[in-house]
Amino acid sequence: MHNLSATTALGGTEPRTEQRGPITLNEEPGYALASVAARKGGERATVLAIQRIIGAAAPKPNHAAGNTVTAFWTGPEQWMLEAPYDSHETLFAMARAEVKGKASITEQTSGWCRFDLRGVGLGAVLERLCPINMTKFQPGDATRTSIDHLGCFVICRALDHISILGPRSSAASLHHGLLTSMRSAY
Amino acid sequence: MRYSGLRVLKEALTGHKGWKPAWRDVAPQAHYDYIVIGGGGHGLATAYYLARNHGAKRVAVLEKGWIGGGNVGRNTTIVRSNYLLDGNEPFYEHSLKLWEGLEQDINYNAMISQRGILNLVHSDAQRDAFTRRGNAMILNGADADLLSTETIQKRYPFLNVNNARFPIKGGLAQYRGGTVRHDAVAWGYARAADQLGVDIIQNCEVTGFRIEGGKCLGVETNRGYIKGDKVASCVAGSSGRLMAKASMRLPIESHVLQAFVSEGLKPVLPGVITFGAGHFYCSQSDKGGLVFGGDLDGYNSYAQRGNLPVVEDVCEGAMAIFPMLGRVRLLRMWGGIMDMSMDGSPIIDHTHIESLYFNGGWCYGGFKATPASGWCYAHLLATDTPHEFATAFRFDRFAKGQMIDEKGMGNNPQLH
Amino acid sequence: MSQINRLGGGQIDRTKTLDFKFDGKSYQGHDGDTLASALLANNVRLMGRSFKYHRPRGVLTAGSEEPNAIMELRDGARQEPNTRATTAELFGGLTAKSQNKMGSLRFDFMAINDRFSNFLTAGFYYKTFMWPAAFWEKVYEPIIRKAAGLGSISFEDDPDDYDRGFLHCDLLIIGAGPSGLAAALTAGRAGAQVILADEDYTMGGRLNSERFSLVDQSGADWAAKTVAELTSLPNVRVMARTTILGAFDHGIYGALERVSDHLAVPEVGKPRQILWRIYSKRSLLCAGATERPIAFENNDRPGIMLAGAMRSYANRWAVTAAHNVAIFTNNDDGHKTAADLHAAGVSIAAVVDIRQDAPLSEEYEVIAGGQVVNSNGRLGLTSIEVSLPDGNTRALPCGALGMSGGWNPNIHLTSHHRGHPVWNEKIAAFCPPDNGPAGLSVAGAALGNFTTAEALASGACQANAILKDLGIKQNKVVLPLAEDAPANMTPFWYVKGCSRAWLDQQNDVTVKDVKLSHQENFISVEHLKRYTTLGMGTDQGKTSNMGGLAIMAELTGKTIPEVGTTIFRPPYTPTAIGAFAGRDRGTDFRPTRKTPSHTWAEEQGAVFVEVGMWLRAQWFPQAGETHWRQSVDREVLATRNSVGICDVTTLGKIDVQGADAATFLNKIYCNGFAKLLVGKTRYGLMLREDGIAMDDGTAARLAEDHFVVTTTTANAVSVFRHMEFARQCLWPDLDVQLISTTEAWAQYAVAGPNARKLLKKVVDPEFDLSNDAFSIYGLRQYHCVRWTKSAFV
Amino acid sequence: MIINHPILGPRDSAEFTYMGDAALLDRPDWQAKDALLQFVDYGYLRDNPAGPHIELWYHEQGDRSFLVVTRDTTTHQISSVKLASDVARGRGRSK
Repeated sequence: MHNLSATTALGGTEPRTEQRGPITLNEEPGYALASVAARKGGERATVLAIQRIIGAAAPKPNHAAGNTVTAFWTGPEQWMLEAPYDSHETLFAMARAEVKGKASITEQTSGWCRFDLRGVGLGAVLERLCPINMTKFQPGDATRTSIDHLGCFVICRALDHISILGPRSSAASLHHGLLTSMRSAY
Repeated sequence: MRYSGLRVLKEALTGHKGWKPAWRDVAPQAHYDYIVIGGGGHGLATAYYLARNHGAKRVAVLEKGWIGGGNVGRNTTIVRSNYLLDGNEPFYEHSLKLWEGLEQDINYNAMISQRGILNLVHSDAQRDAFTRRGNAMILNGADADLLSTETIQKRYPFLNVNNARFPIKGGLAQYRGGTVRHDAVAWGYARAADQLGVDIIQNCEVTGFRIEGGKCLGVETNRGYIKGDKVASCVAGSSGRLMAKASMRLPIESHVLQAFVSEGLKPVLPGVITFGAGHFYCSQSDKGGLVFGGDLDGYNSYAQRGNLPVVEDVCEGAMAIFPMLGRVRLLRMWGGIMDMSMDGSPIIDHTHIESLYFNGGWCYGGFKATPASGWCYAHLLATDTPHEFATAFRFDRFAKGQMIDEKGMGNNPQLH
Repeated sequence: MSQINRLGGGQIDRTKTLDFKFDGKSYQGHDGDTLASALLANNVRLMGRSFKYHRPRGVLTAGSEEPNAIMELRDGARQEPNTRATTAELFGGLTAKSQNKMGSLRFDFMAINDRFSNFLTAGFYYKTFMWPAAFWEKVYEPIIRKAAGLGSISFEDDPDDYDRGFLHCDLLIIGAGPSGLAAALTAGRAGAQVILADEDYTMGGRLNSERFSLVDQSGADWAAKTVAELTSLPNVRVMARTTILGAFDHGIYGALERVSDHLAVPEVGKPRQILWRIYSKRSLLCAGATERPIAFENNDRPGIMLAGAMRSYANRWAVTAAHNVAIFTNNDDGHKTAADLHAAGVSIAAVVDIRQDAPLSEEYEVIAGGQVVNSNGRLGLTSIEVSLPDGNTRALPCGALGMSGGWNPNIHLTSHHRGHPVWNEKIAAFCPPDNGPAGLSVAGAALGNFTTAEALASGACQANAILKDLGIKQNKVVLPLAEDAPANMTPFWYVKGCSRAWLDQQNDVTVKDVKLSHQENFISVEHLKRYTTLGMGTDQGKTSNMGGLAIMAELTGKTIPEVGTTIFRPPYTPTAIGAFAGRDRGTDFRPTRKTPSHTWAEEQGAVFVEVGMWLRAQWFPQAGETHWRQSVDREVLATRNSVGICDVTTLGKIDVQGADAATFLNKIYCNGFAKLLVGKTRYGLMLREDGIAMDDGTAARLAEDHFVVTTTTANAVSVFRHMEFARQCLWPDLDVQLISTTEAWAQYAVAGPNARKLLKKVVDPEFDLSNDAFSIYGLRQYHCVRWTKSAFV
Repeated sequence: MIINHPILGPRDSAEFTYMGDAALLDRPDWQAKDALLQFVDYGYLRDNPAGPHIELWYHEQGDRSFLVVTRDTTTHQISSVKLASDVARGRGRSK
């Protein structure tokens, strides 16, 4: 039963890495995800629970926050939690325990594939992908938008580091789109 | 004055002095038997068939701008009768038959060109649906032919059959389908109607209806009150605006549909081709431009212009099946107002107001319907009974659950 | 030297000589040339044939408004029909072919049409070809279609890539002539986020085409210096080779950047062109103006061109169309061309000015009060006939004629939202409407400010007004002193008495056609356009429409503004379909969704079917099976008799939680869910508001306040949308939270008599799969696996 | 088009799905005596104004909010954007 081997969203056993000009693209499979949605009347408690989980104030709309465990805003009274899988395999259970019934938690690990772009000059890549105003996209900003017909979360970790989370089933299409933009820009 | 090759020859040799106005510009009279509101294709056809089929004498067509300035002047010129449902198919087949004899009937070359229409298939489910539709067409006396991928590849070698996100798995052809020179339809009907005594009045905008005791007596216009024994609305995308003046709410939303034309090219496409996995269809005009379109922009609009996302979507469809068109340039884009009905099918019916009639809800299929729409509307106006091919196009079909929903989308006008 | 029409000076790089071919013949030009300037330099005046009569055509303009010099550029799969030679940048190895001809360009058999032009008047085809009825498709139409059209395509797949992108700015400046540059300096130095776009490869607009200086430097030098400063500002994005093609809603503009069109082949990985969607807070149209021709008999011969274009060729590209040139003008600007050409060593046959009080010259003859009434020369101009004020006619030999009928502001984008242009009597031209696109201002010649000084000032002034609106501190830029000569002009549209005088040179619409249109009651400008095809060519009437309107005004006894004008629609210049499609083509047309077992299924040779973007394994053919029924029958029997598995991950899965989850499901399904036991699954049917079935699936109750709902694959998105509508719009106070888990959970159906046996093999023994513990519609969760049992697959 | 999302700020309308007349918020009571008539009206008749139109947009590629947008159908100018759940509550919708 447990004799299973993990594959990444792109179908390999090792994450993919690509380089073009100053930009690196990494497949980042090692993250646990869980969504949090406040229940009616549980909004305040949910925000506090998220604060306890991520060690920072729950992010406001268009933002992400946290350190090891991070959260980004996904909708009114809704967030996504994200943490390294190796240390936080049970992120879902942990969150569920923390919100004490004041929020609905849903396991989302592997539901989203994650690609990270690193390097100076990410704007030129991103402006070929989505309508985010890159001159104003700062560390801590996070938003959901459409990239090549796919609804994706885009998170600015640092000026030279952006994560893109897309639907897992379309990982190959998304990866191809990101690579195409890198080639077009550099 | 009859048009003919001989006449062209004679005029050419005598300095073209003999050509007369294609239709007279007349001022409105005080009273007509029939007032048709809207000088588009359907309105002009209605007036023509009122005079031709029913001997109507005092007929006026009121047009707020210039005739043929609505959707008949800006569409993708396709004619076909490839419908599935019984409420629709006989009507559109009647229309196609009228197209086939139209030029001789109205003595005007509208360049009806039956070079065929091909609907491409990209999945087994779609093939099943098109098989069913083809059978329905044949049962209603239309022509239909289900083509294999191999036949398509042979006939249209430039189609992207395999190297595609949605490979082509067949197609449904209607060889009698094709295109028509759209402006000429308006002008031809106008000229023919004019010759039968119909008054075509341009720059005459209806500003209100005179309704007393539940009966419509006539229309107020920017050129004064005009009395009409029967008043017939035929204004397509402006239906909502106009009928609101009679305090009517309609099962219609007005949406914008964009269409596109490329620069002129030497012959590329032999007929009309539609892409089944996206929103794109294309033909080539006699002048050489590729005429193409796709989906609605998808929001209510009377602005007669659209936005970039749909332009891109349509061109994506173009490149998906015709990657050879990459370097062909799009010359011009425009938007028309579509009277999108709640089931995607039209209405030709009385209103609840006596002597006031309605023709509309053509969605984006109105052009091909022009002759039959005029024919059946004229029949309704003259006889007060629906024409046999238009009995399903009633207002009450929604309340009675007798929708004619070809796409099965329900009451989502933007999805029909 | 082969470039016999090359003059001195100019802004070309003579150190770089480029070889190119036109109609198979080799020529040379220089870096900085357009195809048109290089052809003119080589004394090639004949560049094409007209649409209907196949009349010989030469270059008329020096820009994107060109109706005549349109060609098939490049070879093979990159063949590009209807390309304007006037905007095609010359590169080494460029090949171009003339088009719309039968035989050679010089001896085009279709030119026979010109002999029959009397029969082929506007709309003749509506009146004939109707008998016998069957002949239209079989005989007439194929002949017409073959003759119609302009360029041809290769029928090969376009080998180049296209890309799309998104840009944001406070201010988009459209056009980098004097007004655009002044505006960009003003806003750029003030710190606003500025995008400055120009369709040309060298910014500066008319500054590059004129001889006058801005204080101590040439216009071109000032433009280059200004562009260099703007490029150095981090808040300014300078985009050359970029055409703003349309004004869309809410400050969104479409822009086409030609990344690689000046290269033989795009660099590896680079697109040929990029379609940018620009989000601007404000925009400023600085698109300049287009000169108008004057209609006279046979005014369409190669060598007859716009006077301002002649000046551009001379001053920017150091080229003249001929060494003996005449000018026909109704305004002072035409005289400038004569002066510049004369200064460049070109002989001026005469300046024919319709005005009695035309300014005279000591250097060359000016015929005041004269009119050019005809021209001669079979494949190119050899002489013109001029009517003199005294009534006599005089022949003037010349190889080129510059026409100047005044200038029309380039207001196209201002009417993209269907605003109707406003007539300006002073310049006898249509100016921007009051109801143009919200947020779009206009400056410079596009507003009718025709002098350089006016253009500079109006650019800076408009930019400051916009800065003020945006709450950005204004900035006073010191602008150089520039020429400020008034553009004296007497409106003059066509020479009386002419008939075959061309208005639309591409479509062969003549003064006579407008008269016929009027005679037949096609009087509305829209009818005029549609009936005669005036302005419907690849140039969309940029140089031709005004003449037609003026003649119609005269025929109807109305003023031009009473006659009105047709309005412009996007795109500003024709734009490649490939560019609009971007990278969404071929197998990248749409994203692909793959199930977790996709790789395995591929290895098993599965045949896939497309459902809602998913690729689903449909059946698995085995050796020897030749028909799908064989494979499917085998699989069905195996399942019937033993066990089968199916990857049903594609089914939509929606997590429904909250205190009111059951109430919510009760409302959206026909079936009741309030009483469903925890640990049980129930089939559900969902209806539309009109009572027709919308979707079906199952809902499993994981806890009192927690359900998982499945949907059909195709409806996953629309069902989720419908549920969100119900949650937010119909019952906003229900405690329900929805989230899609379609992607997060793999899902397999296990069916057949041995299903339980199979499960036992993969599940640890402590999980009780007995019928009692795991009954029909039962549900169990185990580690990260949920098991449901249902009779519905 | 740009829709100024009350929470997220200006967003391209391409991220949204248009859901029609906001009168769809006023779903009739299915237990009313004349429910059938009301549902015919609700389902099939529209004001379809040439001018300000109050309509629903769903931020499908964004935060999944339903918005009530007032947009002029003759100019496309948008004069107001609100969260549909707030509007629905304001119109008396609750559970």
